[in-house]
Amino acid sequence: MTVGTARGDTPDALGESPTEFVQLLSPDGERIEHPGYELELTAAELTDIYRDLVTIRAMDTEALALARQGELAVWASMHGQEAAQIGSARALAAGDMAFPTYREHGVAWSRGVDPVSILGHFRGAYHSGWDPLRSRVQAYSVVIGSHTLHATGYAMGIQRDGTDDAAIAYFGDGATSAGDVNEAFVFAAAHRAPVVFFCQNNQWAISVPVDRQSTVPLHRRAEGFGFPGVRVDGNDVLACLAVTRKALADARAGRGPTLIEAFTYRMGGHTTTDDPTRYRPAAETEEWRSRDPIERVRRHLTASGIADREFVEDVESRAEAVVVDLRHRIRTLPDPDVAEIWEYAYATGHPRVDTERTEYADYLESFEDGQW
Amino acid sequence: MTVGTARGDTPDALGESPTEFVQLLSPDGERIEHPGYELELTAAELTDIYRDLVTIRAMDTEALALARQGELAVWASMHGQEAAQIGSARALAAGDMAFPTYREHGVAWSRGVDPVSILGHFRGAYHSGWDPLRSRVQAYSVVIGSHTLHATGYAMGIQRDGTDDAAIAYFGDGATSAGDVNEAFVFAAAHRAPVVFFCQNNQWAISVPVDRQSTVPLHRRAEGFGFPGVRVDGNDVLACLAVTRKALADARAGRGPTLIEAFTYRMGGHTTTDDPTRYRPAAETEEWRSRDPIERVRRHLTASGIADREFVEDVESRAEAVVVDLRHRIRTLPDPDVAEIWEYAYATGHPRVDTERTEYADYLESFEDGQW
Amino acid sequence: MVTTEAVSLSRALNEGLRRAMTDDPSVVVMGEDVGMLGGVFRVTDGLQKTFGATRVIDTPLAESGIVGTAIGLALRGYRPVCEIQFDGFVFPAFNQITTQLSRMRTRTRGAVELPVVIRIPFGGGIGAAEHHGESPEAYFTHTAGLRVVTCADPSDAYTMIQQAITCPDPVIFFEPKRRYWDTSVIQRDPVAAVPLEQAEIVRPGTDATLLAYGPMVRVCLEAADAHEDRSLEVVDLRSLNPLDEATVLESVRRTRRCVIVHEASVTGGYGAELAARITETCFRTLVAPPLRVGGFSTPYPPSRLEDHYLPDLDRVLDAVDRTFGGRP
Amino acid sequence: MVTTEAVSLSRALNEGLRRAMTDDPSVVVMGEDVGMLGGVFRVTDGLQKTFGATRVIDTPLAESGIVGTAIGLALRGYRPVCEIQFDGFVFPAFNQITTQLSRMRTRTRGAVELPVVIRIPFGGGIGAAEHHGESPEAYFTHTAGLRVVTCADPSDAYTMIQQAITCPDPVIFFEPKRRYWDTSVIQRDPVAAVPLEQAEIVRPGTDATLLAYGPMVRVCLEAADAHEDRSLEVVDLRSLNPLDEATVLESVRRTRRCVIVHEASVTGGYGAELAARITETCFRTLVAPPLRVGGFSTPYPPSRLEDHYLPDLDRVLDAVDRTFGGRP
Ligand SMILES: Cc1ncc(C[n+]2csc(CCOP(=O)(O)OP(=O)(O)O)c2C)c(N)n1
Ligand SMILES: Cc1ncc(C[n+]2csc(CCOP(=O)(O)OP(=O)(O)O)c2C)c(N)n1
Ligand SMILES: [Mg+2]
Ligand SMILES: [Mg+2]
Repeated sequence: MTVGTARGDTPDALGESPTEFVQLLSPDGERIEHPGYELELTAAELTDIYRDLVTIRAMDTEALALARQGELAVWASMHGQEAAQIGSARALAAGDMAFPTYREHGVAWSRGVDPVSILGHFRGAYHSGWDPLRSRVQAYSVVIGSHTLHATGYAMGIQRDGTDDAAIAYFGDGATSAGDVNEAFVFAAAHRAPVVFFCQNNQWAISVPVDRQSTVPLHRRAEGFGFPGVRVDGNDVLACLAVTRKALADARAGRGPTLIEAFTYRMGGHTTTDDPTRYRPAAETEEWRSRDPIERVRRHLTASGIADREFVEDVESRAEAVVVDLRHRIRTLPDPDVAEIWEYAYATGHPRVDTERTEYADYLESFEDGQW
Repeated sequence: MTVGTARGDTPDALGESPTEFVQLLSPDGERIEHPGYELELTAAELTDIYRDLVTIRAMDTEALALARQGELAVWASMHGQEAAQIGSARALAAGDMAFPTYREHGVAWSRGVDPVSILGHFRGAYHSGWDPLRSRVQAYSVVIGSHTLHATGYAMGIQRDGTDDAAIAYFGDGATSAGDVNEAFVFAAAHRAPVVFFCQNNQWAISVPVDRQSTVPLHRRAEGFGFPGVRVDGNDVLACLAVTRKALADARAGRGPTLIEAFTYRMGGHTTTDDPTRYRPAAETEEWRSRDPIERVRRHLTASGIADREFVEDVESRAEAVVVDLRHRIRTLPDPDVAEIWEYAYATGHPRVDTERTEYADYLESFEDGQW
Repeated sequence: MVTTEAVSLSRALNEGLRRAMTDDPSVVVMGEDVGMLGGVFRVTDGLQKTFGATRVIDTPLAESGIVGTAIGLALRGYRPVCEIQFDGFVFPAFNQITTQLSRMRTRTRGAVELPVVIRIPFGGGIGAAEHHGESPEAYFTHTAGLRVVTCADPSDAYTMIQQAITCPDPVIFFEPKRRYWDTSVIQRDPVAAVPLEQAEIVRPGTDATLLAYGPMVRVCLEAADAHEDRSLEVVDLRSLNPLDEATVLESVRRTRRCVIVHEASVTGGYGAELAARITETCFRTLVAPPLRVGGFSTPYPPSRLEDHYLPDLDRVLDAVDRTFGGRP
Repeated sequence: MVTTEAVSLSRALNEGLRRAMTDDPSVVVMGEDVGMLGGVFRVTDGLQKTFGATRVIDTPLAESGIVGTAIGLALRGYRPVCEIQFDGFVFPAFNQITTQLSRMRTRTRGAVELPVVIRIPFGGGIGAAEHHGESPEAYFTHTAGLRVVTCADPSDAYTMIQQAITCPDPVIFFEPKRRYWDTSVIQRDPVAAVPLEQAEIVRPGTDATLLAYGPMVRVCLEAADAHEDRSLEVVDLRSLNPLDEATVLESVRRTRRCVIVHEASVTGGYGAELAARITETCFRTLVAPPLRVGGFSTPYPPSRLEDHYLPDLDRVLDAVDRTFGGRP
């Protein structure tokens, strides 16, 4: 084990200056200590994490295929960001609330959301397929940045309740430019709200590289708002877990928010409708492939004798089973009933909405009567 | 002369921790050196500055009276902020463009705007009474923060023109919480745009003290966006001049934006419709009165022999003359023609607007005909 | 504190808020200057003193932040009442209102409700600066998922703010700025309260219907009083979305003529929806087209011109006469 | 590059932008992903390569910032063309558009003009996610000081974008998303161009007028073709503000019936203004009320339901038949 601060990349590798971050597991699977981020995990915890990583990678791969087959309208792949999502989500307590973007499938999965609900969103069957309050992960947020304020307000609610829950808001590097995210920083700091801002810097906002959003590392944004920022190796699931755990502990202890910048990479296109070859060199993606977040856990498990080949194969075949079931269920997912158009707009009666629903039902019926 | 970093206030004075800032002239009128902010002014320059300070104070006092008399609908007093405005505006070159809020009367005056135009805005005669492009100070901006983006875009235009002009955006402590201001920081940093962000921290946003907006000094906000922030004694006209001059020089040299926090105080109410006794202690205001921005210049001029009693009296009587003229002109300012309602909405013809104008003229005429 | 003497509309709102906060500890009030200052119109006067700074929150100066964090508080079970200081400053929050607040229920298939109230002082006529005299209601009535209401007098102010707070849907609550200091004795009996979504015939008449809401209700009442030859019915819509179609259409069918009055620009204003809907349903009954009286198709003017821009008694009467076939 | 073969609407916009940028060096294009990627709909494809990164600016991810800095650029003499990536993401810029862009000319008594174009792909029907299929035009047509236009075919796309750029007023330029890949041979002769503010009768008829714009023009043309008994006239409004009242009213006076079609929610939609204005001016000529066909009074549904929400040929024909006194 080595001790110290790791460097995320070298100047020649990515054409930018070296990046310091918290790393607990090197790309080779070597365990590193980082002062302030001690982490002790049991073998069972480690294998569970590995299982999650492999399963969501398999699901993501399947979803890409389903999108290609037209079963999904679009898919936003999280390939490359598995460690950031599983690591941070594992740090959450049962009562905590997560506020995701459209790419946080690993977080949703971690919170126990049925993957069909995740894919159903991308199929266009519904905007959100789960109960956000019960699963303790909110609906996917599409308007960049908006939900960071919801997380902050939710955390203000926690303060008023006097419980030691916390909120976590997920967002991307691009989102840091949005007014709402910065306002969330202002409100969270002013209230010392128990919220963690978890930014997955995957280097790209669609085709725009992170240096168009900021000329300084993103985690440094926090300090000027009056709370700490920390950069973590986003491809290191252990570091993501440890750093998020500390930030959550600080939040619960009344020490206010933390901004975590998980330095990672979007291995695929922005979504299945994107063509990343138009704007980024293949070499960059290849470079990042060598830092694969799953591979290093496998190496670590194998090297430390926790896992053998049999275990690895078992994990893979179970993931495959999840995927087969998922494929079947998404293909047979029924379209929503047309009445849903009017069903949820208002909690209370609304004469115009009710009239429209009735009139449209009559209109549809007129076809079935063969009048048209 | 003493050298070093001055302290703006003591813990017991304002109940907050000591504040470091750039100061070149102590409240007693003593000249101080601050490394990096050398300033040499001729006697004529100094007396000019003094003249401006006294004149706008007199104008402000008159405007308060006119508002009380009902000649103005409302007035936003700048009492206490004279040094911040005159000092920073003096640093501007003729070609630079200023983007003010509703309180920057000193900036407008410095740019040669006829004070009747300033008061006319508060009379409700027009939204803006001067040509922003000719006077090189934009229309007063009322929606907090919005104009900081205009200044940034304008600075991006300067870059494209390849000239060495600069832009300066004025805003308050409250405005730092607005999404737009933070987005302006993002854009300015990303483009290294030649814009100076001049924040007058007058300690209050109406009734809300600055610590509701930020728990750390406002100038520190800049660093996380990738550009420098500096705090200046906002009641010290020389320091405001020197610090703004340096920021503008950096901007012209392609070194990008600077955030200046001018630490000052709003001596009056937010506007004439505000009642500050509802939310702030009189003692605080009194404490700040001892740091009056004009008094210290007078002391300095007198002590250094540049000005004598005769000069001081001359300045005052000239200011009074300006005020008497202003009072007369604002009282006799004609109401705008009703046609202005339609005049400026579109540059090009607009059938509905044209119809409305004609119809309303006919309608008005029907009264004059005695038909109604 | 319950009074029997006449109270101002501002005071009635204050009492309504106080009542709601007393009844339900999950109600929180938030906005710029709502604490010590009590709001620039004193609507929240004294609430912070009574309920403390955790329930009456002086927010940072950021409207998107106010509405966005209110949504978060509602997700946690609170019932936030946000104050937007003036009509013209609601636009920084427009994204949160339009893409988040209005849709969370639909987005989550009914799993999440957001009982958030957004109070907005609106309308002109008080000689104020740019952005302080406007009427943005049409932006909200076109936004599905929101309820939009406005009160016209102290009694309605008192009850409607409480109804808005208990409503499970988000409510945009417009307060007629220039009527804040109008006073009347208020009806405090909750049993007698008119439902939030119901319009009220505030002056019965037979010859033409005047449809108005908020600040224009009083103008229409004065116009009805002033008209020498015609009996004018005045309907205070109170709820703009949903619209109480039953009351409105019944009145127009009876009088067969109507004039719609609001301060906002006529072009694309709420009156367009009223006129279109009335025409669709009452075409054969109407003897004249619904006419609209409102602001012009230009930005709100400087205050020295606002009396021309805003509908007044004469412009309303002029329109009424036009529905009877031209000026007398 | 000028082609004589059919080009897509997306391509036509691209060529129009290219032409405008060539003609006037003060034109700059800015937005998210407009550079290397060429925009998510490829409208700005290749422009950065030709004109460089100072004229085709990949902005940070912040719509208020995009429009706000565009205003600043315009103050400095530039003519910015901003791209908002999708309809649903214009709301963070709503404050800049509504309180700044639309009013600077009025605020400064004509001293400052802001020739800014804001391009917004709009409308549904492409199976996209939430916020990617909406029609926010009514929020802008109610905002005085803005011009609001939309093209329906490649020829108009090519000329109208150029006209919008040379227009001294700010222009909100809506692009019919689901028509981006429709192709036709485009008319490039500037002399033959229809003025920006003019509507066009795209299919003459005698029995009823269909009023549409953007994506619904094609639907109305198809409906007109499909109707067996009636001769339907189709008017493509092209400019929503100002509205070409002359053309619209002339058509309706002639046919005496009209149906208004758009994708946005009918409640408070642009159709309300059309219906109200037509009724005000043509009341005695109309033999049936103007009917509106559009989205429902609910948030835009998930894409598997959008075909129900969006007007189609059958719903248009149904409304036409209703103006003739009910279904056949
Ligand atoms: C307010 C807003 N503007 C634009 C978009 C379109 N858009 C969707 S994702 C995206 C890029 C987001 O980048 P980032 O925040 O880095 O997240 P990532 O997709 O990389 O996870 C953009 C511009 C949006 N969804 N919301
Ligand atoms: C977007 C917006 N929200 C609210 C207001 C109302 N308002 C006017 S001034 C003000 C306080 C501004 O404080 P600060 O930025 O510190 O400037 P100061 O008035 O102290 O100069 C507020 C809330 C506004 N003008 N714009
Ligand atoms: Mg990203
Ligand atoms: Mg202030």
